[in-house]
Amino acid sequence: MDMQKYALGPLPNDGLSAEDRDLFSDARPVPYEPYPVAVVEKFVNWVRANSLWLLAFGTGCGAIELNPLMTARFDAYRMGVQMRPTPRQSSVFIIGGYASVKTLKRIIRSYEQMQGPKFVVCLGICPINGGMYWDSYNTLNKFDEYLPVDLYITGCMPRPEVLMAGVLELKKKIKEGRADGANRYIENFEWYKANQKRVIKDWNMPDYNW
Amino acid sequence: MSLKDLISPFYVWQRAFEKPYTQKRPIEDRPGAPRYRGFHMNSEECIGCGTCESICQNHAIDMVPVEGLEQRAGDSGLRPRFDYGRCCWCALCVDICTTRSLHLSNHYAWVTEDPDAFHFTAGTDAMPWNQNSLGYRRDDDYHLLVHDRVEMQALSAEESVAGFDEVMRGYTEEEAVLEADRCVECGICVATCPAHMAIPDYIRTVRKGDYEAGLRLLYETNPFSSTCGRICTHRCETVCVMGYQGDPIAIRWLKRAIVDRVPQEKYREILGDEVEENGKTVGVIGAGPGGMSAAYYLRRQGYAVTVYEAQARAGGMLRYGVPSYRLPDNQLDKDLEYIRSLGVEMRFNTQVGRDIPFTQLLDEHDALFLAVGLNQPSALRIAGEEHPRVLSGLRVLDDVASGKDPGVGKRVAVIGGGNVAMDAARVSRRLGAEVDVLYRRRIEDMPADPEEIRESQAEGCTLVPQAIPVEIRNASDSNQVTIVWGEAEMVADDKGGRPRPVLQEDRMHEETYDCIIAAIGQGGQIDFIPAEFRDRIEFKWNKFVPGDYQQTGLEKLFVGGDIANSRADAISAIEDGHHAARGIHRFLSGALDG
Amino acid sequence: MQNWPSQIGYFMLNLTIVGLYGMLLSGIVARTLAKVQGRIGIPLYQPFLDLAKNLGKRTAVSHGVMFYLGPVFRLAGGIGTLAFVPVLYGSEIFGNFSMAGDLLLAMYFMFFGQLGMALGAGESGHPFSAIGIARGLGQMTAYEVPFALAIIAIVVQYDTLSITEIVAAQQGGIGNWTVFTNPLAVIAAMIAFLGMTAYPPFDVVMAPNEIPIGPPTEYHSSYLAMMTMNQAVFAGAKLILFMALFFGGATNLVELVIKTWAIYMVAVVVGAAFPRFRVDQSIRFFLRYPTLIGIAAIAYTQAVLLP
Amino acid sequence: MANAIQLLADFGRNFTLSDIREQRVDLAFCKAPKEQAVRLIRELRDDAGYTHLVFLTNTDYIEQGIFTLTYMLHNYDARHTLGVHVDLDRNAAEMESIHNLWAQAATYQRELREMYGIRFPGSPRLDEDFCLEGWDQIPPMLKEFDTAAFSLERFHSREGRGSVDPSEHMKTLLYPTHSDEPSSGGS
Amino acid sequence: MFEPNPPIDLSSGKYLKLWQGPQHPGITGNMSLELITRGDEVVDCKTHVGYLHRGFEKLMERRTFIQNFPVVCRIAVPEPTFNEYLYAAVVEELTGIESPPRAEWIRTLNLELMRLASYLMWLGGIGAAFGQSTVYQWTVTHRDYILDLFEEMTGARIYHMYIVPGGVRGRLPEGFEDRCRDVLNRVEKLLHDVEKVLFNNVVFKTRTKGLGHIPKEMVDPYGITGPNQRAAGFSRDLRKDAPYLVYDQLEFDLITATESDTYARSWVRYLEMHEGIRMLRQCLDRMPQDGPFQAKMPNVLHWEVPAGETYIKAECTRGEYGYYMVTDGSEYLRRVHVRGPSYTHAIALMEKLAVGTNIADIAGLMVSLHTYPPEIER
Repeated sequence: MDMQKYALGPLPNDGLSAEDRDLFSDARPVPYEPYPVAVVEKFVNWVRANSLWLLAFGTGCGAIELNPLMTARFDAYRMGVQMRPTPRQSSVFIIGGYASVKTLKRIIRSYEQMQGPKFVVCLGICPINGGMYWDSYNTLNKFDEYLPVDLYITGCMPRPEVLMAGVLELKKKIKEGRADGANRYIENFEWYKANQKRVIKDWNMPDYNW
Repeated sequence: MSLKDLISPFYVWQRAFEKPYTQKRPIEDRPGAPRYRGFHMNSEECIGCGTCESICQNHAIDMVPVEGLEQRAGDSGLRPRFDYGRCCWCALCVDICTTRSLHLSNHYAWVTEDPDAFHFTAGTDAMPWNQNSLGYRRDDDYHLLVHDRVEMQALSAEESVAGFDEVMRGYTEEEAVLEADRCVECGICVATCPAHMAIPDYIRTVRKGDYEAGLRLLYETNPFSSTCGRICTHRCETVCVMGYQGDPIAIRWLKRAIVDRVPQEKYREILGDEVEENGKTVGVIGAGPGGMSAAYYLRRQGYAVTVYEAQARAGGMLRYGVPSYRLPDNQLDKDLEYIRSLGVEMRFNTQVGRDIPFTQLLDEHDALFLAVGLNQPSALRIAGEEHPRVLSGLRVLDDVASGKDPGVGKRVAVIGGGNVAMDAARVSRRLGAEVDVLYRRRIEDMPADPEEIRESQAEGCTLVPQAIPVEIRNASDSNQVTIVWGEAEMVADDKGGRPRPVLQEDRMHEETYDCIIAAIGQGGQIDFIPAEFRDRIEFKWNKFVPGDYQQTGLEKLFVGGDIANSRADAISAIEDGHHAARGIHRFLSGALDG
Repeated sequence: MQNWPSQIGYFMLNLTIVGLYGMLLSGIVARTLAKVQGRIGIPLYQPFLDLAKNLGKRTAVSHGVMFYLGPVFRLAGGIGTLAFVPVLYGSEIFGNFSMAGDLLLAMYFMFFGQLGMALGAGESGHPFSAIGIARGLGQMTAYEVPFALAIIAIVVQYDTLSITEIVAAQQGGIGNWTVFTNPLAVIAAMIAFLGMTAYPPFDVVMAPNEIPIGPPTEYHSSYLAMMTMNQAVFAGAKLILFMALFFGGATNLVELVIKTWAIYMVAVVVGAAFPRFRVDQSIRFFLRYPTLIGIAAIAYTQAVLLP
Repeated sequence: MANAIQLLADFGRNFTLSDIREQRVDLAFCKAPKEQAVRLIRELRDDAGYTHLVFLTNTDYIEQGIFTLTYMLHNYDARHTLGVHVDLDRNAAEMESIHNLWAQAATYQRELREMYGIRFPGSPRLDEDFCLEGWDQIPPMLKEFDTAAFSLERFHSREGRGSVDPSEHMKTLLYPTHSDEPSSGGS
Repeated sequence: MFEPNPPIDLSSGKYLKLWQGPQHPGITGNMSLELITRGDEVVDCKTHVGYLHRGFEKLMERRTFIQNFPVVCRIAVPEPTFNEYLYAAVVEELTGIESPPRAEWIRTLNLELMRLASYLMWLGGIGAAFGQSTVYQWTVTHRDYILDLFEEMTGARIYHMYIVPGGVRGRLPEGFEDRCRDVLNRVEKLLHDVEKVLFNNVVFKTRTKGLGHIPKEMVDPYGITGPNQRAAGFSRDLRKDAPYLVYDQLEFDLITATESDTYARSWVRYLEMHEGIRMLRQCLDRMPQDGPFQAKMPNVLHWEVPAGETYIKAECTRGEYGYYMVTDGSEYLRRVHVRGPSYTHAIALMEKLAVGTNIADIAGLMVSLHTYPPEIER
């Protein structure tokens, strides 16, 4: 990936009509700095790792295995995981397999509404390299071109056990402070935006702030 | 609203006093089911045929070269590399795997942050699940391929032994399509075929019923398609991937199926008869498969080709060594006629060294291709072999081919286990003789084609394995001959070679026959090459050892066929001729260095 | 009342204890419900982690001043309610700002929190918030009716507006508890309590399956943390209020814990068993049987208890 | 009705039906001209008991330059399904709408409009996006639309792949000189 | 028949436009409803699909017949097996291959297990949609027990890829019958529990009775099939009307109701689950223990299906599921159309039924129609 440097200045928001442009902020996202005191950062990371709120947005077939995960058989609540129906309160976005272009639009919207630190986990083969639908005209092949991904779980579908293993892995990553996908997104904002706009032909949303 | 409807829901609390459904440690306690379709494993049986790649609808499999893999026949040296950003674990690759080397384990967890990491070569990369014993395997009763060969119509043993009619009747169109349909088109066979014929491609033309395209494909590498479609030693079939779980594809019969469906009149139309003369001449010594193959490819390139043949007709060993119930004369003529029709000049009854000096040829032509074959029967090297009733196998076959009666009598012993021995035996049967075939080793050690062995047995030849001839004596009747032979025990070779027969002195037999046919092999004859040239040519065991492109130390001389290779079959000779033609073309256009 | 500084200090202590207790209680309840659902459920300390996590969120979007003030009002409502409810009867430390007429103040603050929330969430501009608010206010108005009637009944019964005095009147044995002396009022109040706690069948305000969690849809980060804190404090205050008014109050912490837990469990037991009412159905419900019971309670009080 | 073919023969008096074919006892196909099709379908629905529209779809015969619509109708009482084919000109694909016969037909027509570009004048919400959003290519179900090429071009494929053909590999490994020149035989 | 809902003037300020979805609570999968509301009342509803559109019909046109077999199950994620069966049946009919009796029994077992699993998921859905999430937790767990059976039998939990054209992919594992019976007993017990908790529940009854009434005369013009149709009083079930596999050898009752509201539809499905268990037990009792389970197949790598066209349907949990296929004699099919019942249920029917209901009821109404978006957009 040759990423463009982080550019300054207000966002163009040129997908919006003039009156809508007033409704949305054109401020650029800023990367998150860790807490100045290392111990605090460490503690907060530990807390973040143990309180993972998933956005209840099953974007593909992967959602079908989230049902067992969040119910009695596997009971991921034990691990500090719960589903939140609103992106504002969620910190983990699970991309449940393939994402169609139409869904990508909603995914970007939801992702940008999530408050950082936020993490993206891709389930299944489709976000990795297209999977089953590598030749479909409506599904993405490489999800990491559009949003930063922190973790991939392969499988079709990945079983709930793997999802749990994935949660453990994500926790580890967060605790070590390596889950910095959201920062990558901001640092390479132009690159991601260009990719998103390349596939979403009817871009009629603000560029970042909601 | 009834009271029951108000009270009944509180039943929900009953669950609170029961054991939870929750699995305590799901990651550890729930391995995949014994049949789970988890991650791929590949065993050593894999030969890299790539069938898994062709069935994968996700294009998740790449065939990649693997370092340090030992090169063996029928193994492409490639191994499947899986992209777990594509694979959907449908396991069609497992179902279709021709060697059953590919399995799925019941391992299913792979989590990483690097999207580029999901590649691995099954079986050779160290993966955590390589030792798993459970996982999906194809059920024995479930097949996606057809494992049984379509049997070809053949004369019954009684019918066939009654005359010299062709035994194998050829496939009908439907049979050919069915048999061609079995092919997985992996192409492993191409390397093994001495002529490297485009086997999967021409099989596909059979399947599609496009015989003209098939014929064109055949002639790209083999101008003796009709012949090879009948008597080829089909080395390709020994490595055919379908042979791992069933019968190999009948590649030879499919080749024949193409040729059988194209009448000779159409050859020139289909294959073309245009030749652009280039003004250079090439001499070819020997009109056997090697020589005629070279003549064909050279003529195609525009060379004026003259073939010198000692016999009265072309075909060499194909004509004089292969009986017509295996290869009818008209089929051989079909091949030869087309080659001749391109303008190849034939000089029959012209034995080099006797009728025309070798040096003259060397001077007259820009290059020479020599493929005189092996026409000197090997000696038995036992006492009494000069007995007049000891005939050579080649002689017998030659006589029969030329329409002469070899006079084998009523009771015949054939010594040897090769194709010539089998042919001699079967010819003798057709001439009305009782036949015993004596062979030093076991039946499974016989170098003859299995089907020749099978058919000869079916036709009533008695195979006597582990029988070592010791002496030949005069019989009481001068028209007969007596052979003394001893039984042999197979003794394992200390050096790891194949087992050796050891004569058992105490178990000797004595039998009297009308004649004994010795068919234990042939040797070459190269005396016609003047000594001053011979010094520049490399020989081994009285055979040529050609260099690149079949060239010898004598630059203008290219050699091929049985006299220059160890495989001694028609298809190798054909390839030698073809390859020499390449070499001569390069040599004469200055592209061949050395 | 004599010693303001120390009383404020005591109140802060109360606030902390009740807050922590409220959080713990939500953990306990979550585990209990999990048991009903056949699972193990969250660790008891999970609510604390979630709270800390939300506080540790690094970005925050504000939709305007009211949006920001919403949780503040809400928290103020919770604190306010607690401020006028004596936690332990007869304890100076746990007495809070109990005074004559504190019952009215407590009820006012309960209402105030909801209103603040309504204003803030309305500012977020999310339609689901707006719908949630409308539902929440509607339902609150409805359950306030039986609740108010029950309060009137016991105010009449005890002839005082001071919570402390009501608790005092219930001392001296289980038989003196309002629940036994004036059961109709307690039934009306407890049904209203079901509505207040927003467990099914009265959870239409949040209704994650219809209007993704309703009013707090847009709340996040520290705003959400503030609301969580308020929920804990408010739940604690509410439980203590109910305990004080109807179940004889508590004289020590153990009694407090047991009683409040038991009261909470009423809502949980009902909640696990039922689906949810639509808002019109729940309003109709509250205005029907519980209101009748409330009126009957007043009548009963007038006719039987105060002859 | 005992015999669907008989029924179609009866209808054949008023309509020009062709290609009548019985696939199974309970499934038959016929072809009607474009102008008569909707009237035929309406009569089948109202008079012959084919009250259930199973689906409406299209097959692309690019070689012949036609679209073939298939109206699949079902008769619950006779337990018989009938497919009515209608050929359209591929270059000017337009068909009378049946949204007033069945409620779900409008959706099918919307889908056909999006996926094949067939127009159904009068059908509600016909030009609204159905499955796609912001589509900027020719309708994707057309045979000439190459989805794999499009996917590769727009969505890319991950690097690090590459396959070797077994026979080619063995050739370069084992007998590289045996094939370096274009052979002379045949073509 | 199509009567558009009256036009709404959004600028009047009386109405609020509300989007539910793409993660819609009423369905498994993604679909959104564009609702126009006045207060809590829905005055207009439009269904938007396409979030899961993968272009299956296009992709299948460029895959060989065997390569399509792993693809089709993805069309309806929560209920893949029906796709597998129908695809296999269509290809078998066009090629003239007949799958052996043992395979037919195993297929029936497979389909009925799938139906049960799918219904369990739905049962949890209807509970959750009306706020009874405990039922959801229970039923999804029990569905998981069935997925365990699938895992054992087919090698995968969700995408079984087991019913292959020509038969099935393997025999039943050893001891499977016993484990299956055990699961059936557990599910049966659960169903009785759910009956007590959900169906005999005053709140549930209040919410669902009368909600989303489908008049009898609306059924055919809207193409309504399956339990939705049976709850409106029609005795139509493809397993009875056009028996496929071994359904003509199984004993089961057709469940119908007359009220045609959300409660009736739920109750019909609930009783069908019991019928399903009954059928599964018969399957287990009568399962052939030996014999081939796959017909003789050609080499699948270049499998050419003769030119032809056909349509095969089966009764899935939601109604008539069918595959229409046109072949032209090549290794690839010319056209395949997947007819899912959700196509009309979620769009034409839902848009009609939603009008006049409360926002709060939309999710429950949606669940009561039981729709899967992936089969709409494919």
